[in-house]
Amino acid sequence: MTDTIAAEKAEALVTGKIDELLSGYDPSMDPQEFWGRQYDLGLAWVQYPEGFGGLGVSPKYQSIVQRRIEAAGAPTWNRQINLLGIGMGAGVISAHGTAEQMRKWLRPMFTTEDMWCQLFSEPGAGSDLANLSAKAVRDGDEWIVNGQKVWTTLAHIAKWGMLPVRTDPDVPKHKGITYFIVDMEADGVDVRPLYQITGEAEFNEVFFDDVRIPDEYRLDDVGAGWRVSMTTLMNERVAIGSRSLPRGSGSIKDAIRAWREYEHDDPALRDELTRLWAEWEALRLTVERANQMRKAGIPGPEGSTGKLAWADLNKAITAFSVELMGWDGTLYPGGYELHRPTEFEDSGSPQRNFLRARANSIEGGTSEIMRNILGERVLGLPGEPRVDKDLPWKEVPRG
Amino acid sequence: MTDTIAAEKAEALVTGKIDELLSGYDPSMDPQEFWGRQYDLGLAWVQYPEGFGGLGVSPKYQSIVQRRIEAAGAPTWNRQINLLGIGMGAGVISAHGTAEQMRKWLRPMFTTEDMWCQLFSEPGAGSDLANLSAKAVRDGDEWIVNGQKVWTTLAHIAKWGMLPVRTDPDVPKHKGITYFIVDMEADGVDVRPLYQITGEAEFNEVFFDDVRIPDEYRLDDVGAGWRVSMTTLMNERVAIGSRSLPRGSGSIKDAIRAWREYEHDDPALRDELTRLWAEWEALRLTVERANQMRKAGIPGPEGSTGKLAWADLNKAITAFSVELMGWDGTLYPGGYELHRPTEFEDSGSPQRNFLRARANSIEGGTSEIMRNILGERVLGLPGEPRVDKDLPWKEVPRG
Amino acid sequence: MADTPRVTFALTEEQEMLRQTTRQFLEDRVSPTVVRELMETETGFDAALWQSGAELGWHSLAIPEEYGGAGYTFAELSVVLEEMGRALFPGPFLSTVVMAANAIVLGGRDSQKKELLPGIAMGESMMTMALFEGPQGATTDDIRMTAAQDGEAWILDGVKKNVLFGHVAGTIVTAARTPNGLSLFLVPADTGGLNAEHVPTLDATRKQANLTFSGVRLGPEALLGNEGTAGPVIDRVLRLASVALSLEQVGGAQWCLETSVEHGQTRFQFGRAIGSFQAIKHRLADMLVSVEHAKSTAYHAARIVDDTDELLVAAPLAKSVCSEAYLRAASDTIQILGGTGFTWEHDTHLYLKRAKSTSLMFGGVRHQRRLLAEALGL
Amino acid sequence: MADTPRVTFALTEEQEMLRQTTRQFLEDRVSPTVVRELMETETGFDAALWQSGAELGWHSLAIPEEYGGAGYTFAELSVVLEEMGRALFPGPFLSTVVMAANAIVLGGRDSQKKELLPGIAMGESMMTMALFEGPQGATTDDIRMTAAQDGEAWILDGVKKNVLFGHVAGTIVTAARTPNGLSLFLVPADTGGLNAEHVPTLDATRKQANLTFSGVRLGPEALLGNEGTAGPVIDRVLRLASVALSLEQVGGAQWCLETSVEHGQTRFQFGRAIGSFQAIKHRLADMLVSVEHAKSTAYHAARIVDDTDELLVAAPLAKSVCSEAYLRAASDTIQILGGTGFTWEHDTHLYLKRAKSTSLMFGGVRHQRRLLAEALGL
Repeated sequence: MTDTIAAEKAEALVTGKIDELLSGYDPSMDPQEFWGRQYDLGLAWVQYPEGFGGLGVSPKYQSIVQRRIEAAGAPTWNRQINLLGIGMGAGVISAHGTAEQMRKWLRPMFTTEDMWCQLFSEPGAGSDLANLSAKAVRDGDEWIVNGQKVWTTLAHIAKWGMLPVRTDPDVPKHKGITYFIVDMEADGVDVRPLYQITGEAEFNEVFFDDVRIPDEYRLDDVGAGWRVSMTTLMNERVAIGSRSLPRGSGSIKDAIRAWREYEHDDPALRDELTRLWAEWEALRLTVERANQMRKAGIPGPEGSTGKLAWADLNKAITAFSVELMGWDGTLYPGGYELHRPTEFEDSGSPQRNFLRARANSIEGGTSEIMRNILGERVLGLPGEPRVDKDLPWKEVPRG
Repeated sequence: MTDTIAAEKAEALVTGKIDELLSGYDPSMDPQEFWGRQYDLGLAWVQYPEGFGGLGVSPKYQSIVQRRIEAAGAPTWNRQINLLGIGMGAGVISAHGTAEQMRKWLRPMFTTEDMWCQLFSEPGAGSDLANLSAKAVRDGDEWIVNGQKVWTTLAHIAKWGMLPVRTDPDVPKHKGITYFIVDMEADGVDVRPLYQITGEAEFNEVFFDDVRIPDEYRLDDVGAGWRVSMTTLMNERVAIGSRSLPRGSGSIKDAIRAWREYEHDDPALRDELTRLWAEWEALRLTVERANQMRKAGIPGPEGSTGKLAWADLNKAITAFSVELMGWDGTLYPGGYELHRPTEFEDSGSPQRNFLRARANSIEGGTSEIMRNILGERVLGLPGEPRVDKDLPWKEVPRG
Repeated sequence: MADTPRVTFALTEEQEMLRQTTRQFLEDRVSPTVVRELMETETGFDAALWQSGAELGWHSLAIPEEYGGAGYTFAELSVVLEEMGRALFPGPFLSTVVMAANAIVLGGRDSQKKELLPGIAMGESMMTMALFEGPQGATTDDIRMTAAQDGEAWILDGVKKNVLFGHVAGTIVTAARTPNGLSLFLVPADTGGLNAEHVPTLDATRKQANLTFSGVRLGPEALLGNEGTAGPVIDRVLRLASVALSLEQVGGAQWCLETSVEHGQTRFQFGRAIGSFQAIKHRLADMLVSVEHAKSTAYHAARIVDDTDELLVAAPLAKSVCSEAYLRAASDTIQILGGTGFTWEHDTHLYLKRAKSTSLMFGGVRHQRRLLAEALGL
Repeated sequence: MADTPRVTFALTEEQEMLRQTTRQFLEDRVSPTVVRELMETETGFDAALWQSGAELGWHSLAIPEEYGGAGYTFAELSVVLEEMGRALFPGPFLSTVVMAANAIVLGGRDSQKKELLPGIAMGESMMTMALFEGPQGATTDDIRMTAAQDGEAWILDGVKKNVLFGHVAGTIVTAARTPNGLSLFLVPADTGGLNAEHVPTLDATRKQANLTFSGVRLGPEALLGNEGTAGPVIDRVLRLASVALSLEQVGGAQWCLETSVEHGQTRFQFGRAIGSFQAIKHRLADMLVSVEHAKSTAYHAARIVDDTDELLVAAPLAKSVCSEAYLRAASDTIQILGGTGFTWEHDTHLYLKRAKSTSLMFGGVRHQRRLLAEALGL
């Protein structure tokens, strides 16, 4: 009974704020201004406390906010623009940051005034994220950072970076990491494009040369950085695995377009196309089922399989699309041009998509790591014997 | 020059013996008698010493023996009848046995008077062969054996069994094993059929209850059993992986027969049939290439891939043959009858072959173990960290 | 293509309860020992068990209330079918409750429905459909048998093959071509000239018979509904049967996954639980993905059966995806269990045989994909 | 089917020496840096390198002695092709030495052979064949361009697409339909009305052009051999090109295998060399199997090219098996190398692009299997 009343009250509160937001909306308004108002009204993340972009109510009401704003034709694409901030950074800061930190970073993140990037990967670490070598040494109220990060999306336009570094090499690898927020415009930060096999540089290498970070930019305790990083990664993988799409969209659409454009009618090719369509639809239905179950509060294994299945399937479908093109698939219209896009490029020619998809089973957790996670966390299988678990980080073999 | 002369001499020796053997051959002769003469003339295994079925010459001359005997229409199928003896046992006895032991066991093995079986697998050990639990305790000039073996082909008609058992549980598992030859008719040996998913019992469970084995039936030293077992297994895997077949024979023949019999013409099915044909032919050519290279003395990786590739492919092809049968594939003509064949049943209905093939990737080394072997011994990749390597056997976790 | 219909995947409280009671009943009453005992018989069912299932309401679930049913939907029936697949339930449930009952509901005259459906709902009737005459039978085009007219009577001659529980069913719904097209006939098992011969099956838990019709003479009342109208009825029944098999396959595949996982957790080799080896762990992760995908397609199909257009997509989608998932799960389970999984004694082979034979029934995976491609206009 | 011809797989001493000198030369002269430099150019070859190859005898290997060649067989050429595939050799070798040279050997008049083959053997000529007009071009049936007769002259109009190094070749051997059937024409690159336009390629190490023929007027001497006899010549050249690509694929796949294995041995994660993880180790074991199978089919095909019947089986067999093996090896190498393998800087992507584009040339794997099925009578 009390629950119902509380729920009615919460919904009324949210609805009232939405009315207020939308009543002041005007199509000529600068989107950043709109998002600022949305934040100030507590409609950025309704579950956050008041004063931090929220109203302190259940997160389920966020979907009402979203729906109403979309229906009103007001801007909703700040999440796309600042994916690493809004999609990952906000959750980490709210879970591990102080009130002061939340106040400093959340609003300009939500309005997209400040772009964010994530500085996890290192050339020497790969899937073994906890094996990172970039280090910070304390110097009074500051930390001095040295080292290299890699595969950093949008680093060249980001204002802030999420940066786990090693602060104690004498303890086991998971225990000697501390998590900072770094000002990407600080002295000693050098961002260089990292060209990939498509010729694009979606990613960057970031070099830190005696970069100073004030201690107040540290998130959570010294040595707590691995736990903070895990919060970040979980957000990322769920995000990749739970994109809900309409039937026949995504890469299978390209394949069907190629099938029609090239006027194929070979039944062996049709069988393969249909097999891929069926697998893709099964994935889509699984994501849909997982999202429904998650919302209903009864999440099951179906919520964890999306990333792995999507990666393998997207690779197969994009490869098949090029196969359907015959000789045309041996071309690369426009040629390879080394360039640095400023937004996510979602798609291009089938050949480009084929190449780009090769990374799907690497980025955001390799398929090998995903299978370990499914096997161990979902199915409850035992882990492998670990040779690096209890050794001080500096004594673990690496190469 | 000397080599050439020695070779000419050896060849003349072998040829002379063959002439002698065949000049005395008569189609009405009992095959066992013929094989006895072949043995006594040193033509059983030409590379073995004189007096033990050989002539002490290079093993390459054995192929001349084989060819000539075949051409004369004389019996050559003793190897098939007594595969585990002639194919595996002889090599082990000649490598690890005493002259006395060779004298006792080789001749009746070659003539098929004494059938042999191999008692390696145990229910608790699986792929971890060295983890065996059947034990032997010394009692004066005898050993007393207790324990259970499983997956023993032809145990119910064998006279002798190759039996590695644990004689010291206090040392690491590979070091506490001793290898015996056991009289399968001895008191306390109980052979029971092990029915498999086809209803046949090609295999047996063998129980040892205070079985006494004289110490003179021990092969090689106490504690040397693992090394002796490895000799046996290598012989087995090379044998499985190097069967040279004519094009289009084996399981693909059944698939093509089903394709024709059911008058299929669906191009998607044809593509799959052709894909399987191509894979099978690639395997066949690889076996042929490996055999040629082995004969030429320049063996390469192609000689090690046969068992793994064959297992997976035979499974796929037999499954596809049943698919081609449609509703007929849902039948099992004659039904399942639990029975105990006395020879290897090479094939039956496509449905039976489909079921039987499921074991291909388990028997004679699982595909997982074969991939480890290819990865580590052929490609030179490092082994996994081992938790059981240095522990006394009795302290290794098992279940 | 039109917008995809959205379905609700979560079970209602009532459905969840049905799932629990069904599983409990099957665990209590249909142990592997019972399955194996029935497998050894020629009839392959147990009358008491059959009656108990009906008393639990399984048979009546999807039969309209006006004909003695409970008036639920295929979604409820699907819960039972999945659990039956998990338990390898033996008996003519598919042929009676999914196939014959729906043929009567869809094609029968009201009088026929009144006469026949209550008996099915109460568990008094065992039925089947005799459709195909050759090994590739999968669509109405494959039906060739003709029924000749003799005054008011119909004369049937021919052989129907692979009839599920055809030697056990009391009434056979068979298909034949008549002057006006494809028609269905209700044939009591004791009709003169009808002979049923049991044929041994790969999956011995689901029996089959070949039925020989030698001048079988039937009165006009034997015609199900109107002459020449059976095509769409059979089409739909075949799709419902495909969806039903998909649900069974999901239940069986889930058993395989659980059995393999448990083995991976408890079987030790080289001093470690074998599930700690990536070779096993990753295979199981892939099996999980494929079983979850199979579930999504089967659950989706079970919830849209009344949307005729969407069923054209959803049924072959489910049958092709679930067949492949089950085959792979069963085959991989044998591999993970090693020698044990290859023994007659262990239950895995029963699942493998079920997987293989259900994948072939009513058209194999490539046939299903052909249907799917047609529905998608590819 | 007749008995399968047996081939000898082991290299002769001479062939082994050729392999060693070829590899050494390519390692010295065709480093990845060189490949990348040429990749950035529009012509994609290096004249000095081309000449050096000819001096090593590569170009003359399979050309008959009477026409200035060395008179060896395809088996010797195959050794060079495999090494070229390993090194991603850039330049019109396939189009000149495998395709155009063989078209002339097989289809040319003696005078044409005498005129043209010595130049190829000595490395003076770069040639190509312009066969197909559309993306699915794979057999002679796909050739539609016609040549009109004008007195003694032939007039060619149309567009030939995907011509390998078509903007670089000095002479183009093109195919057109004439009143008496399919014919081949020798067209000097500077012929009036012929225009070559470079088109950027997925695999930038192998250039292509589209050739536009606008009223190209050729004298009777341009006809290769006799009018209307080109069908079997083109068929055979296509098969030889398929076998040549198979050998290249084997060389590239072997590079991928070695690169992955080395990475597995030297890259450490979680305190272990990653090749000690079964996920990597087993993938590499499977790669080994598939590369060894590919080798067997390519080596076999290279040794039986003169057996016309067997080539009908062996060429599509090799092309389908080697294409799949190379694609898989290259794709898996990226996976095993992780992020590194996805960078422009690492060489793996050059192999991936080669794998993908060679798999498509002259018909993809399903086309190859269709050819194979035909040859086998399936």
